[in-house]
Amino acid sequence: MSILEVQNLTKKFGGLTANQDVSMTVEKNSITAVIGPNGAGKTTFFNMITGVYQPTSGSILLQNQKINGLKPHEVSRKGISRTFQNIRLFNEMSVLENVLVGMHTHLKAGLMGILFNLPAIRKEERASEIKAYQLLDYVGLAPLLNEKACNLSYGAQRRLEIARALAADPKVLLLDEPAAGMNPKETNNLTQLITRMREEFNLTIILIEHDMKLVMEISEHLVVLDHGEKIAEGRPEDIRNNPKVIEAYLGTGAVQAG
Amino acid sequence: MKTLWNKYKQNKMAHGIFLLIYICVSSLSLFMAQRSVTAFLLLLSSLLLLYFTNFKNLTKWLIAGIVLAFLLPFTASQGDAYQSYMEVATLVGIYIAMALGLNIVVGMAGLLDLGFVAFFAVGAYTYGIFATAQASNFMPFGTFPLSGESFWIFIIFGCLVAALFGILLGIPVLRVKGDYLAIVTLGFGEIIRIIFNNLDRPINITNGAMGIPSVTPPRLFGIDFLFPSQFYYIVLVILLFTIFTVRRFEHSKIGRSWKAVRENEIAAQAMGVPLVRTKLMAFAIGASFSGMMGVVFAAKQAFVDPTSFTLLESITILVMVLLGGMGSVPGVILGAAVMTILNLQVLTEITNWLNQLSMSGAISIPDALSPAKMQRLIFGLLLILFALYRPQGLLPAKNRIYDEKVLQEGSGQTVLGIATEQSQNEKLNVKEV
Amino acid sequence: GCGPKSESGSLGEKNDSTVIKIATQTPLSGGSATIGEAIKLGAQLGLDEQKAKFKELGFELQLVPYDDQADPKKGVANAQLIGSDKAILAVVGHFNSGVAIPSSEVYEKYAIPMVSPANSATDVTDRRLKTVNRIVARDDFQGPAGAEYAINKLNAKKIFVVQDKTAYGSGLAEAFKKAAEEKGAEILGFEGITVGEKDFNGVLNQILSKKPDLVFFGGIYSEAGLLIKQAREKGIDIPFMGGDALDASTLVEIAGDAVKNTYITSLAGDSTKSEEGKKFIEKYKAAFNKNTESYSIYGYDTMGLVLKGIEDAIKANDNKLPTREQVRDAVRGTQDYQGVMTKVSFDDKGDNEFAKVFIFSFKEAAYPAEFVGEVGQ
Amino acid sequence: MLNEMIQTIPQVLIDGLTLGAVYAVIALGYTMVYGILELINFAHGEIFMTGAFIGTAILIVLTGIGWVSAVPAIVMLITVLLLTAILTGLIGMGIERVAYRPLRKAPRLIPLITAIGISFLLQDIVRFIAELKKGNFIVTGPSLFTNQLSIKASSISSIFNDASIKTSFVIVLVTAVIMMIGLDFFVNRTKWGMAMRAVAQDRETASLMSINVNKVISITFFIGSALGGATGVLFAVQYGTIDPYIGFILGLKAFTAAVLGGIGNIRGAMLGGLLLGVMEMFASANLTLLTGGIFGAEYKDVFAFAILIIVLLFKPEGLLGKPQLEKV
Amino acid sequence: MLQLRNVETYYGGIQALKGIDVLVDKGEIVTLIGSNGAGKSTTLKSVSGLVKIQNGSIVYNETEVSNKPAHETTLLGIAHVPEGRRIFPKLSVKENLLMGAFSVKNKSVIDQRMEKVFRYFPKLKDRLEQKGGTMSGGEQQMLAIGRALMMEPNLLMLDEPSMGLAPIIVEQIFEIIKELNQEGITILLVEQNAFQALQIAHRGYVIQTGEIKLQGKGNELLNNEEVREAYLA
Ligand SMILES: Nc1ncnc2c1ncn2[C@@H]1O[C@H](COP(=O)(O)OP(=O)(O)OP(=O)(O)O)[C@@H](O)[C@H]1O
Ligand SMILES: Nc1ncnc2c1ncn2[C@@H]1O[C@H](COP(=O)(O)OP(=O)(O)OP(=O)(O)O)[C@@H](O)[C@H]1O
Ligand SMILES: CC(C)C[C@H](N)C(=O)O
Ligand SMILES: [Mg+2]
Ligand SMILES: [Mg+2]
Repeated sequence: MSILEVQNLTKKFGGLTANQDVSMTVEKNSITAVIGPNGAGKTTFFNMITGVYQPTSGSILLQNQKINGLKPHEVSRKGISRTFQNIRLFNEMSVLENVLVGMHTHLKAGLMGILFNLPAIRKEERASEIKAYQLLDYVGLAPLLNEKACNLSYGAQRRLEIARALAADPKVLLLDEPAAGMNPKETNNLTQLITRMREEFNLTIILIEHDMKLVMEISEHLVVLDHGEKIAEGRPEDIRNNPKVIEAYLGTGAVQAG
Repeated sequence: MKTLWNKYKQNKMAHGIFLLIYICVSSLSLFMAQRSVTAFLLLLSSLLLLYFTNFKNLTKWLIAGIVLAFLLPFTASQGDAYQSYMEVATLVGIYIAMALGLNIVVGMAGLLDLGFVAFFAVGAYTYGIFATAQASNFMPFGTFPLSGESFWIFIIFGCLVAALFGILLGIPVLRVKGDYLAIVTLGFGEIIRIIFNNLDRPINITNGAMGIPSVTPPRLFGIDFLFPSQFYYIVLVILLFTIFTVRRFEHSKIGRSWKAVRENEIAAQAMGVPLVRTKLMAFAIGASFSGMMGVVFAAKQAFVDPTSFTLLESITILVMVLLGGMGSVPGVILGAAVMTILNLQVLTEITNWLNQLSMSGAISIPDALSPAKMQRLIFGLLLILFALYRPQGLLPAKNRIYDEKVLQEGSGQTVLGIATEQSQNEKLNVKEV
Repeated sequence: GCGPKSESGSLGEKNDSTVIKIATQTPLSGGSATIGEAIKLGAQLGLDEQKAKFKELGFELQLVPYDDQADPKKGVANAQLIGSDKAILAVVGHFNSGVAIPSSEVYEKYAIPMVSPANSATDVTDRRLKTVNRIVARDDFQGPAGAEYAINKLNAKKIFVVQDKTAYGSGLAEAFKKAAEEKGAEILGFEGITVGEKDFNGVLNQILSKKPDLVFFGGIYSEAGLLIKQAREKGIDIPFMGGDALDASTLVEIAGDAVKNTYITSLAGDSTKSEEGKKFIEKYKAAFNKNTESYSIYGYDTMGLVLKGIEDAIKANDNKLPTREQVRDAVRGTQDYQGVMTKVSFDDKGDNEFAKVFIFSFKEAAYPAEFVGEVGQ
Repeated sequence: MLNEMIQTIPQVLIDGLTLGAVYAVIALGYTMVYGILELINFAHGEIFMTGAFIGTAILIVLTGIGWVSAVPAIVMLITVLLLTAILTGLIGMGIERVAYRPLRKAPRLIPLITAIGISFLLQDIVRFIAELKKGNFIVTGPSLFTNQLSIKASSISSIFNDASIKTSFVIVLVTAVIMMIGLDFFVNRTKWGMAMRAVAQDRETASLMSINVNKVISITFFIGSALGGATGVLFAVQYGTIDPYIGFILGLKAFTAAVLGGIGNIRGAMLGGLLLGVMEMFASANLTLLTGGIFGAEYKDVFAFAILIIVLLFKPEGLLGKPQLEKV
Repeated sequence: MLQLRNVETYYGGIQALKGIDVLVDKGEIVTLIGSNGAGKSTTLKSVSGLVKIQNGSIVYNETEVSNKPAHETTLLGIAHVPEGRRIFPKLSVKENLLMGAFSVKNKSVIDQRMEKVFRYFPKLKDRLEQKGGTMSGGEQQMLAIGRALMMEPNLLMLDEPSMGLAPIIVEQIFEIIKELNQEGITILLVEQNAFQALQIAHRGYVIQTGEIKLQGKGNELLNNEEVREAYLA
C-alpha cells in the first residue's frame, strides 16, 4: 500500500530547474533511497515534501491527502518528520530539550493550562520528559541528556536529529545524508539503527545518501535523480548496474566498494 | 581553604546561617543608618546571595518574599530616606517586569525589538486617559475621570491592550528577519510615540506634548495610593505574578518553542512549531507585562507624557536584558535592578558627593567637568566595563538540568511512547542551576 | 552622600550651625543644558551671597544641584531624593514644564516649596498645588502679548505658526494662535518640527509658498536659531517671533546675521538696563567666568526669594529651624519681594502678580536684543 | 492643492537631496561595518558628531591663523575633510580595538552595550572639550560657502517655482557621490576590498588565505569612521551649527536609510539615504496639504517609518539587498 | 617537514588533543583517521593556527610555528582546506581563487597559478563568474582545493575532502590528491573514508579521543585487525 505519492513535482529557482517532473510512489513501511550527483535536486525534493519550499508545480499526496501548499509545521502535524543535511539542532538548548521540541505537536498544553499549572499539563510534561529520555536512550545519547546540543560531536548530533525527528511520532521519516561524516564503523551502526527504527516505530523511511554501501544494504527501492530529473528507479541490484547511473553518479570504483 | 569553601558550598546549614547573619547585619545597618545607600544596597543584594544558596526553590521564594515584603520596607521606613528608597525600589520593580517582558521577545524568541517601550506607553496612556478628564474629549458617555478604584481593572486592561498592540506589531514581523526586524520595531516604537505626541488634534485624545497631568491615584478600601511606599506593594505583587508567569512559560511547551524558533527557525517549523503563532505569542506576552506596568507608572507619576517613552528608553531596557544575560530570568532581574539603581540612585549620589567635595573646595573641577553632568559619562564607562568583563551577562542563561535517575525510574514504568497512568511523575525532581 | 543621619548634615561639620540645603533641579546635561546651567549658576551666586547672613542666624546654607536631564522620570526620582533629604527646604527649578509638572506632584507630598524661574506652561500652577510657584509669566499671558505686538505693531495679518511639539512649545504656540485668531489675524499654518533635528527646510518650503507676514515659533533657541537661519537662506525675510526660550545668547550665535528682524517675548527684562542688573552681570562673570543668559538672573532672583521666605520662616519660628510647611507657606505668602530683575507677589495659585512680558527685537546680530516694549497684567 | 505641491517640488527635491546625501554617507559607514561584522555600530552617529566637531575646530584654528581668507574655500574644505577623516578614522579604529574586538566571540548583541557606552562617552567628552574651550557646547563654525544659486525651474515649466540652493549643497552632494563611488570601487574592485568581503563571509577561512583578519577589520573601521567624520564636516559646512547630540537622531536616520536600501549594500545605503531625505522633506512640506490639515509636518517621521515598514514587508531585504536565501 | 610533538589543545575547558605526535616527511601522503570527535580536525587547525595549542610544539621546515596565527603559517607554505569546504559563497569562483593568492603581488604569477588550477579542474574555468555559493557540493570541493593550490603550498592539509560527495566525485578527488602528491606537494589528509585514504597514503595515524592510538604504513594499517574492527568494518 502506498503511503506517499509524488506526482510531476517541479521546482524552479529563477532560471534553474532543481526538480523536473519527478514522480514516485513510496510503499508503507518501506525504506526508499534517493541518490544522485551533487546538485541533482535531492535535498530540494525533501524540502518540497516537508513544505520548506513550495513546488512550482505537481502534487504531493500523503495517504491520498494533498499536502503541498501546507506550511512546514502543518506538514509535520500530518506525520512527516525529517533530519537535515547540514545539521540544524537547537544549539543552545540541552539534548533532552531538543527532543522535547520534537514532541511539540503532541503536547496539548495551552496558554491557560501552563499559566495555572494544571495537573493534567504537569502530568503530560513529565510523561513527555520520560519519553524523550527513552528516545535518547534508543539512539544512545541518554548519558548526554543535559549537554548543550552544540557541544556534541558530529555523529552524536546526527543521532540527536534522528531522535528529535522520532519524537514527533511520524508516519514518514526523511533522512538527508544521515551518514555523512561518519566512518564505516559508525555507518554500520547507523544502518542497524535505521532498520530497527523502521520495525519498532512502524515507519516509512526515505533517505538521501552518498554512501553506497549503506544505500544498497538497507533500501528496498532506489530513485536516482540527475539534473533534477528522475533517471532511474528500481531495486538496488538493478540500479547498481544501470549504465546511466554509473556514468552520472556511481563511477566504477563505488560499485566494487559496495 | 579550598576544601573549606567546598564544604561550605554543600552545606545548607552553613548557607542558612551565613545568609541569616548577612540579612540581619544589613537590615540592622539600614535600620540604623537611614541615609545610607550602601546599607540599602547591601540588604538588596542579600537576594543575590539567596539566589546562590542551594536551598529548595520554595524556601528561596519564602525568604525572598519576607525580605521584600516586610524586612526591606520596615527597616527603611524608620528614617527620612524611606520614600526615596521605595521610589527606587518601585521603579526597579517596574523595569524588571519590562525587562522580563523584553527578555521573552529578545532573549527567548530571539527577536530583536528596539521599540519595546511602546507597550509601556500604551499601558500608561490607557490609564492616563481614563483616569483624568481627558477621556471626556472623545467619549460622549460616561463621566471622567474614573474613580481610583478602577485602577485595578485597568491593570488587566492595560495588559490586554498592550498584548493587542504586541500582536499588531507582530504582523510585520512575520516577514522581516534579523536586524531588519530591529528597525521595524524601532520604527513602530517611534510611530507610537509620535502619534501620542500629536493626538491632540483633530480630536484631543492624548493631550499631545502637554501630557496628561493629575492622574487619579489608585484607591482601595477608601485609601488613596499616593506614596512610593504604597506603590511598592502594587509593583511587588505584579512583579511576582510576572516572574511566576515567565518561569511557567519558560519550562513549558511554549517556552521551548520560543527557544527553538530562536535557535533555528527552519528546524523548529519542521518539528511542528508554527512560526507565526509562536512569535506573536512572544510579542503579546512580553508586551502585556509592560502594559500592566505602564498603568502603574501612570498612576505613580500622576502624569503621562510622551517624553517618558523615547527610543533611548527602549534601548535602556534592551541593555538591561543584555547586561543581565539574554534568556536568563535571574540575570535579567539582576540586570534591570543594577541599571535602574545605578542610574537613579548610585550615580546621583556619587555626583552629589563629588559636587559637595568640589563646592567645599576639597577638589577643584572646571565647570565644564562639573560632576553633576557626569552621570551619563560614568554610566557609559560602566556599561563598557560590564560588557567587557561579563560578555555572557551577569548571570548567563542556563538550561534546566534534568535528573537522569528520575527519568530512568520513570522509564521503567512506561513503554516507549505510551506513559502509563501510574507513572510516579510527581517524584520527578527538576533542579535549576 | 553615604554619611550618617541627615540632620547632622554633611561631611566634616564641626560647628554647631544647622545645615539648610536648597536644591536646584534643571537639565545640566543634554540639549538644553545651557540654560539649565545658567539657572543653577544664578542660584548658586544668590546662595553664596547670603551665606554670611544665614551664618549669623546660626544656619549654614548649602546648594545641592540635581540634573533632571529634561526627563520627567529622572525629575520625579530626583524629587523623591530631595523629598527625603530633610535638610532641603526648597527647590529652585525646573527648566522644562514637562518635568516640573510631575516632579511637583512629589514636592507637594513632601511640602517642599518649589519656585520656578522659567516654567510658563499653564498646568504648572493651574493644578493649584500649595508648593508650586513661579516668578515668570504664564504662556496664556505671554502668547497673547506676542500676538498683540505682532498684529498691532508689526502689522501681521497672515501668520504661520511653527512649534517644536514639546509641552512648552506647543502650549505657547496654542496660546499665541488663539489670541492671534481672536485679534483677527489669519493663521496660515500650524506645523510641528522635531527637537534635535537640524534641517527644517520642509516646513520652510511651506512657509515659502504660503507667503505669510510673520512666523511665530513656539520652541527653544537651538531649533529657532537654525530655523531662522535656514529661512533667511531661502529668502524668507519676514519677521520671526518667538517666546522666552529664544532669549539666549546661543540663538544669536547660531543664527548669526539672520537673527535680524526677529522678535521675542521674554519673561525676563533687560538686565543691562538697571544698575543692579549690571552689577549682577559683573558679579556673575567674576564668579564663573561666563556671560549671563537671560535666565541666570532669574535663577538668582528665585534663590533670593526662596531665601527670603526661609528667613521669614526662621524669624517666625523664634530663630529655630522652620518646618517645610512653614517655609512653604512663607514662600507662598511672598508679597512685593524686590529682586534684581523683577518684583514678586504670589497670588493664591503661585503665579507672580508682577510678572511681565517684555518684547525684544534683534536689530543686529548681538545679544541681548533691543528692548521694544513690555506688557503687564 | 496639487498645484501648490508641484510648484514646490524643485525646492523640496533639492532640500531633500541635501539632507539625503548626509544620511547616505553616514549610512555608508553603518553598512560597511555591518557588512563585515554583522554589527550595528551604534556609536557611528557619535563618530559623525565627533567629526563635525573636529572639522569645525580645525576650521576655527585655521581661521585664527588667517588661512581661511588666504586660500580658496574648496582647498580649505578638502584639507579639513582629509584631516578630519584621518582623525576620526583613527578614533574608529581605537573604538573597535577597545570595545568590539574583545567581544568577537560574545553573543551577537553584546557589542550593542559597548556601542551605547561609547556613544555616551563620546558625547560627554566632546561636550567637555567644547565647553572648556568655548563655554558652550553648541558651536557655530565659520562658514565657507555662503553663495546662493538660483535654479530657474520655472523656465522648464511654469508649473514649477524657482528653487534656490546654497553652493554648499552642490559640494555636499558631489563629495557624497565621490565618496560612494570611491568606496564602491574600493570594495568591489580592489584586493583589500575583496579581502573585506571575504572576511565578512567567513573570518576563519579568510585567515587561511593569509589575510590578517584583525587588520582588515581595523581598516574597515578606519574607512567607515573616516567617512563618518568627513560627513560630519560636510554637515557642519551645510548647517553651520553643531552640538554633541546631533549624532543620535542623524545616526538613527542613517541607520534606517541603510536598512531601507538593504544593509550591507553600498549602493543601497546611498539610495536609501537619498530616498529617506527626499521622503522626509516631501512629507514635512506636503503632509498638511495632503491630509487637509489633519496630519501636519510633525508626522513626517511616521510617514518615513511607515514607508520603510511597507518596503520591508514587500522586500524584507531592503531595496537593493539580495535575498539571503538560506540553503536548507 | 612537519613535526608535532606532544601537542595539547583545548576548547574552553574541553581537551581535544591530549598530547599527540605526528610526523610528515617531504613528499609523503600522510593520513589521519579516527571516529567523530577524535580530534582530527583539531590537529589540522592546530597546525595552521586556527586554534591555539596549550602545550607541545609544532615545527615546520625547522621553523617553530606553534601558535602562529593562520595568516602567517599560510605564508610559510602550509595550505589548509577546511572541513566543509568553506567557500566564500558571495564571491565569484574567480574571486575565490584570487583569495588563495592573496599574498602574491605579481599578476603574472597569479595567472600562471590559475592556469595550473584549471589543468586539474577544467570545470572551474567555465564557471569563473558564478558565485561560489551556488556551486554544487562537488564543484565547491574542487574550488576549495583549487583555492588552496593558488597558494602554491608545500604542505597541503585536506580535511575530509570526500564528505557529502557523490561516489564518482570522490574517486576523482582521490585521483587528484595522488596527482598533486606526485607533483611534489606533501599532503596531510584527514578522512572518514578510511578505506580509500589508507589506499593512497604512504603512512597513517589512527587517532582516538585526542590521542594517537596507532601508526604505520598505509597498507599495514589497512590490514591491521584492530583498525579494520574499529573503522572499516
Ligand atoms: N534556495 C535555493 N535557491 C537557489 N538555488 C537553489 C536553492 N536550493 C537549491 N538550489 C539549487 O538547486 C540545485 C539542487 O540542490 P539540492 O540541494 O537539492 O542538491 P542535492 O541533490 O541535495 O545535492 P547534494 O548531494 O550536494 O546535497 C542546486 O543546483 C542548488 O544550487
Ligand atoms: N569549537 C569547538 N568548541 C568546543 N568543542 C569543540 C569545538 N570543535 C571541536 N570540539 C570538540 O573537540 C573534539 C575534537 O573535535 P574535532 O573536530 O577535532 O574532531 P574530528 O576528529 O575532526 O571529528 P569529525 O570526524 O566529526 O570531524 C570533539 O570532542 C569536539 O566536540
Ligand atoms: C525657558 C523655557 C524653555 C521654559 C519654558 N518656559 C517651560 O515652561 O518649559
Ligand atoms: Mg543535498
Ligand atoms: Mg573533523
